[in-house]
Amino acid sequence: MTNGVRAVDHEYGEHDPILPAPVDPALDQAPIAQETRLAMYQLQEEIRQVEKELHRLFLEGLVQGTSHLYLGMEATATAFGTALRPDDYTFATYRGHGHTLARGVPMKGVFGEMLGRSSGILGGKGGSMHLTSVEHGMLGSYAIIGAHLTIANGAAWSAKYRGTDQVAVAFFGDGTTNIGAFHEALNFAVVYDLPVIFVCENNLYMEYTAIGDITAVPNPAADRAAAYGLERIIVDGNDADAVYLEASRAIEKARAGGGPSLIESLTYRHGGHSRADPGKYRPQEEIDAWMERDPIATYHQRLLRLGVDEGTLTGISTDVARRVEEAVEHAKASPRPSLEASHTNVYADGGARWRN
Amino acid sequence: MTNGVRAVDHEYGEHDPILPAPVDPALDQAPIAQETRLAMYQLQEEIRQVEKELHRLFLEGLVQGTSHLYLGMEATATAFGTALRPDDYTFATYRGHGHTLARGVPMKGVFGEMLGRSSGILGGKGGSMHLTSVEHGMLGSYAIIGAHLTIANGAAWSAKYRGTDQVAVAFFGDGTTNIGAFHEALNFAVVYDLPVIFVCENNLYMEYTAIGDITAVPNPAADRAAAYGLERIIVDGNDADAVYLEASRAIEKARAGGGPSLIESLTYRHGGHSRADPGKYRPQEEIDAWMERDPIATYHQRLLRLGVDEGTLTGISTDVARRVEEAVEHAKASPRPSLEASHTNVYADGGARWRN
Amino acid sequence: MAELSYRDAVARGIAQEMERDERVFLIGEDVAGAGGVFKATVGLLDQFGPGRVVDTPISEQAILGAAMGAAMTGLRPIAEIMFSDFFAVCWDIVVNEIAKARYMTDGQVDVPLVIRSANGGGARFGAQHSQSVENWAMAIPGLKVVAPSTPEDVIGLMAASVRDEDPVLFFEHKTLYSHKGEVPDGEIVDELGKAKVVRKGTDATIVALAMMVPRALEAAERLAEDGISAEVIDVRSLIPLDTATILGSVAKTSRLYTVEENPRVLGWGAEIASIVADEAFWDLDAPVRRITTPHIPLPSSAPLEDDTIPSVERIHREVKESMD
Amino acid sequence: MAELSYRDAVARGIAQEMERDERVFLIGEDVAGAGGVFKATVGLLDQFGPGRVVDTPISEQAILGAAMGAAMTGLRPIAEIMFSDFFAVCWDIVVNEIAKARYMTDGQVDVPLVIRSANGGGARFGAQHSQSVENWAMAIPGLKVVAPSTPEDVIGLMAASVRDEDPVLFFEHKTLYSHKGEVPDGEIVDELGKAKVVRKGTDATIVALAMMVPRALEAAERLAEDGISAEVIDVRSLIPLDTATILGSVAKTSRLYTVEENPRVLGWGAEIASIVADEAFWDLDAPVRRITTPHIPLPSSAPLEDDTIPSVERIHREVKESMD
Ligand SMILES: Cc1ncc(C[n+]2csc(CCOP(=O)(O)OP(=O)(O)O)c2C)c(N)n1
Ligand SMILES: Cc1ncc(C[n+]2csc(CCOP(=O)(O)OP(=O)(O)O)c2C)c(N)n1
Ligand SMILES: [Mg+2]
Ligand SMILES: [Mg+2]
Repeated sequence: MTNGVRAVDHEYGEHDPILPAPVDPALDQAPIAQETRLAMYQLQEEIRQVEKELHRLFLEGLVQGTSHLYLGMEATATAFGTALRPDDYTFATYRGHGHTLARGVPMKGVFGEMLGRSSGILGGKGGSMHLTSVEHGMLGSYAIIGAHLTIANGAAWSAKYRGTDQVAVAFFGDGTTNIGAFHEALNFAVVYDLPVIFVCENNLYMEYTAIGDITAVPNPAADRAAAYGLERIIVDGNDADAVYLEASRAIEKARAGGGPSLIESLTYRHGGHSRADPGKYRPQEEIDAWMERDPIATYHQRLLRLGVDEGTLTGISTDVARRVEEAVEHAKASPRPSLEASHTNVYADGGARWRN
Repeated sequence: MTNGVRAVDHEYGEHDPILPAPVDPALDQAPIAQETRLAMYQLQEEIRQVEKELHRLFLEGLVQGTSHLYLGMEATATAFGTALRPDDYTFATYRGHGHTLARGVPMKGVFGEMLGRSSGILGGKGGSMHLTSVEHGMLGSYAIIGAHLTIANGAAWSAKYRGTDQVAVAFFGDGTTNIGAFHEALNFAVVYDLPVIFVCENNLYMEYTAIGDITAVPNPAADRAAAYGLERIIVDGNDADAVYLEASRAIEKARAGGGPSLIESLTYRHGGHSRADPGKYRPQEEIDAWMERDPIATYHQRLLRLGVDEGTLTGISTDVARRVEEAVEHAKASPRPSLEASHTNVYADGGARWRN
Repeated sequence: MAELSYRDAVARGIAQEMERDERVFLIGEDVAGAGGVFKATVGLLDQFGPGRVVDTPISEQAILGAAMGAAMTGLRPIAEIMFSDFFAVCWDIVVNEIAKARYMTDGQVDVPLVIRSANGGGARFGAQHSQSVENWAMAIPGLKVVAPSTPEDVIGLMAASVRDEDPVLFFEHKTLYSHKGEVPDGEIVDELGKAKVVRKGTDATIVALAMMVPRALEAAERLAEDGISAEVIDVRSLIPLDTATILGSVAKTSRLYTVEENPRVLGWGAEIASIVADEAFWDLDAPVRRITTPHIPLPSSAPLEDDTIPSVERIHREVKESMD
Repeated sequence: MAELSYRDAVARGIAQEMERDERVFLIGEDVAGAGGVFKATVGLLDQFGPGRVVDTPISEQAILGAAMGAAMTGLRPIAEIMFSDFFAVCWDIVVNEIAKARYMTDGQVDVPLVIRSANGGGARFGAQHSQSVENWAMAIPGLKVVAPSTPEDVIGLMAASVRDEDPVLFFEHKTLYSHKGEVPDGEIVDELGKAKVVRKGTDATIVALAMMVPRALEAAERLAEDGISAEVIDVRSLIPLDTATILGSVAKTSRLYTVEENPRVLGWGAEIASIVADEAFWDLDAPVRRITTPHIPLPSSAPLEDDTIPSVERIHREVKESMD
């Protein structure tokens, strides 16, 4: 016998750090309207503050189960949410609070759900990992890796079949690129030329494992694009403007019948994978560099450079904070679901009857 | 509503024909020993004649269930079977008669199995789609698309873990490249640098659909190699020498610790997908061109050019025909399995007991 | 009235629904150009065109995911999983996504789709192409599960399934495809959740599904010759399950036999047996007897396969012996 | 004797076997460096090195396929599927390949491996991370299925599973991970296929599994206060199933209650109920009563989840009411 089979030669957690790219100075000149930029600033603040508040509520024992925060990654959901049309479709993962808010889903329903209240957008039945609001085009958060890429295809199929020009966007992580459903979904989308956009939010880690340690190629999405005849696209996921430009291009292409895109958005999470994880398997140098390149700080600076005054930005933050507080109070004051709720909506008749 | 969603603009079966490459004249000079070549000639004849005989037996009603013939594709299994070492591992599909014979599994057991007799190598329990002979390194034929690529990884893992220099080879079709397990298996093999060779026998069709109609790239395996950091390899699958050279190179590499390879072997089936299919969805021009480039005819001509006399080759064929006949007679004379056989070998204690 | 094969009934049932509702489309491997590997969808491509009858890559997860996404956004997909054994490669989409979406979203999401699949043994296809997996589906809350035994039921239950707002797994029996039956002309629409008493009797109730139904009927004929009057019920729909019809029959006959192709352990008969043994406890004159395929994978050789799946002889023998 | 958590017992059980047999290795997502998402494999990487304790990509099919191929060629893999819900993404490898290989090859192929997985509800994880899917596995011929309820059993049954020549699905209960129990020092090796009478009684038999065992025990204590003497059996191993112990107990008590986390329809209790209602027909004083999670996906909100999974109160109430 040997010493077995191993993937890498370094010790766990001692891989080379992957550092963020510097901010692209040209983006200051990107053709994005000031009001769009202010809206993106506000949305990023909203996501940031909601996630921080959820973390606090978790520490207080008010948020149960698991939750996967989007802290540090706000730019991607924000830019797409802003570039999409209200009737477009979003499919997200268990790390989907940001994507949900980015479609305009009210905070109250989100907090209600996180606290397991009847005011939750899922009546307390779905929880953190399944946020959905059909009326906002938020077609769901999915907690089993890979599946929703194939489901997003179906929404895009439907748009094409019905002859609308809606598009579907599926967000997922770097780790997700190694599961079979990823491959099936990508090939399928290209074969039928579907108006769907696959957005890999590469935060460099699957749960607690560096993506490079368990992936055959350095860029888990972009290096696979050619396998589906797709363009290789990598974008700075910590810069909302960079993502917005790429998102707009892909959305426009899909809407015009130009078929699917695969976009790799490079980003980083501030904390661990889920609420319980301190994220210790990441080189400190890497953490520091990415914290430095925080998307909101980056954006804040750009807006100042573009002449927005500090007061406006502070005003936005304060307003968001007030709305967050209101939403939390609303959730806390909401009743728990009645026990009958467990037995509703299994079937389309509203109930759970499987026999007569 | 529109006219729905379609993959291609042409009518079913009216795609452009894909024609075989001409024989590479340089292969006459390939450094392959004459006896190896004669062995490959014999093996191809063996596979061809066994398959033809099975087809006859099917028409007589003696072979039941389904069967997927390897007619026209003999060169690939032959070359690999010849290049492998006896302790290496083969994993094949439901189209695995040829790969089984190529590992030296005796015809008698194969015919016995096909006729559902107790003399079958699986005692009549497995049938055409599951031929296996562990003692010959033939670790199985698998009838659910994709799975065995992941299982072959395991055998390669085991070789590496045990510190042997065995290699594992998995054969599969073009259609198989679109299922999730393909993707998982390839990435996995590269991550752990496993001594495994993935051989895509691209016969241009999944069951009744042209592979180009439902695949995002023209070369279903080779165009995906880069997605796993692998070399792009396409070989003339209707020339045993071409395959032999590529097989030897990949096997040597794997044995030396150089990791996995993905090889696309271009070939064509003479008949339909399975016994019931006339194969009408294929352009006549395409069929004609490939029949012309039959691997055995090709090889026959090469051997003549290399100075082997016709009589030697006829002798080989006649000898094979005699052994086929003997094996068929043996199978016909073998008893059907006793009914108790159904209840054996579910569990390792030899039986089927699941309770006391 | 016309005689129609079960196979042709599938195509007719689908065509009936596709004509009625342009949101309905058919998707699967080789369902279009080739008309299906069991030839159960022949003619649909010509009638409805390649945008509504669609060949796919070998990507079962992608097929069902697409069907789900389309159903969520206003269409009515019929997806084919060629052999029901292949549900195992896309089980996640079925059980974790399709079955649970409505519940997890508290009713926001509708998933009205039908997944058809060729189920069952008898064709000497071996362990990976012969399974009866309706019990896998029955165990999953949120799914409906149907398995017709006659051409008329194929059409009527197909229509009911397509029109249902819930996801329906529609199990066609691969060795019934060649069976023929009389089928009325015109539109046929049946109802999910209704079992059918296909033979009246007073001494014993035999509950069967799919290919086991004709076998149970023939066994009942033989039992009649032995002086035993057997009532035969075709379950047709495992979810919703028509326990009223079954319990009603047992109340009369006091004896229940389930005949199933599922391997023994947790075959659907276990659920029916557990319900009847509970709710008809005081009615039963004898234990519920489950006649099943033994708990083994299916062998391919003809004599072995024939010996494992419940046969007319075995049904007859087991009922008769236990009634003696 | 030492007090050990169920979580730590998993690591100790694996370590015991890895020390004994160098063919044993552990493979799964985040099992090595992170010590498992439930921290049930902490320390193993340090002890055995990265060649025998191996982190993988998110590729469940590739993980189990690799485990199978390794088992076929002389190794003894322990593979982790992080949450048992994820079996759905690799079910093909489990049911069509691992379970059937020996049979289809008429005994040529051995597949001695263990697949561990965190199963069950109670952690507010919602419908896709809380399922109890031991019934899915129980229905598949060729698999063995184990679900320990105590730290000692975790170690002993892990050893028995690793040493078994057949593939074993080993269900760890995710809300039992923090439970503690006394565990003897030294090697512990148990046996598959043996249920345990964990409480003696004379009036009723309660059969439970995994997290339902401590709840059944507590309910039995309360029943004792009501003057009802309940015998509690920990099934431990669904396949092989120790029907002798269950039937023996029912012969004494004449009443059977099964307590299961599976959604109602075709939960494992259905099989046991059908066996007992058949083979102990004349022993039973009342119908077998199945206490189950209703046939619904699991909700995430605490009060809803608590109301659906059988609780001590519900077990107590249902037994008591039916005995009145
Ligand atoms: C099929 C499946 N396998 C494993 C998991 C457990 N799991 C949840 S999140 C996660 C990591 C995902 O990593 P990535 O795709 O990079 O997304 P991120 O969490 O970084 O956003 C894993 C392994 C799962 N939910 N589904
Ligand atoms: C998961 C799965 N889906 C579908 C099938 C049905 N099927 C059997 S062979 C086949 C075509 C395979 O095509 P390819 O991989 O090109 O191999 P070939 O038959 O041409 O050798 C299909 C779709 C299957 N066996 N397994
Ligand atoms: Mg990630
Ligand atoms: Mg092919």
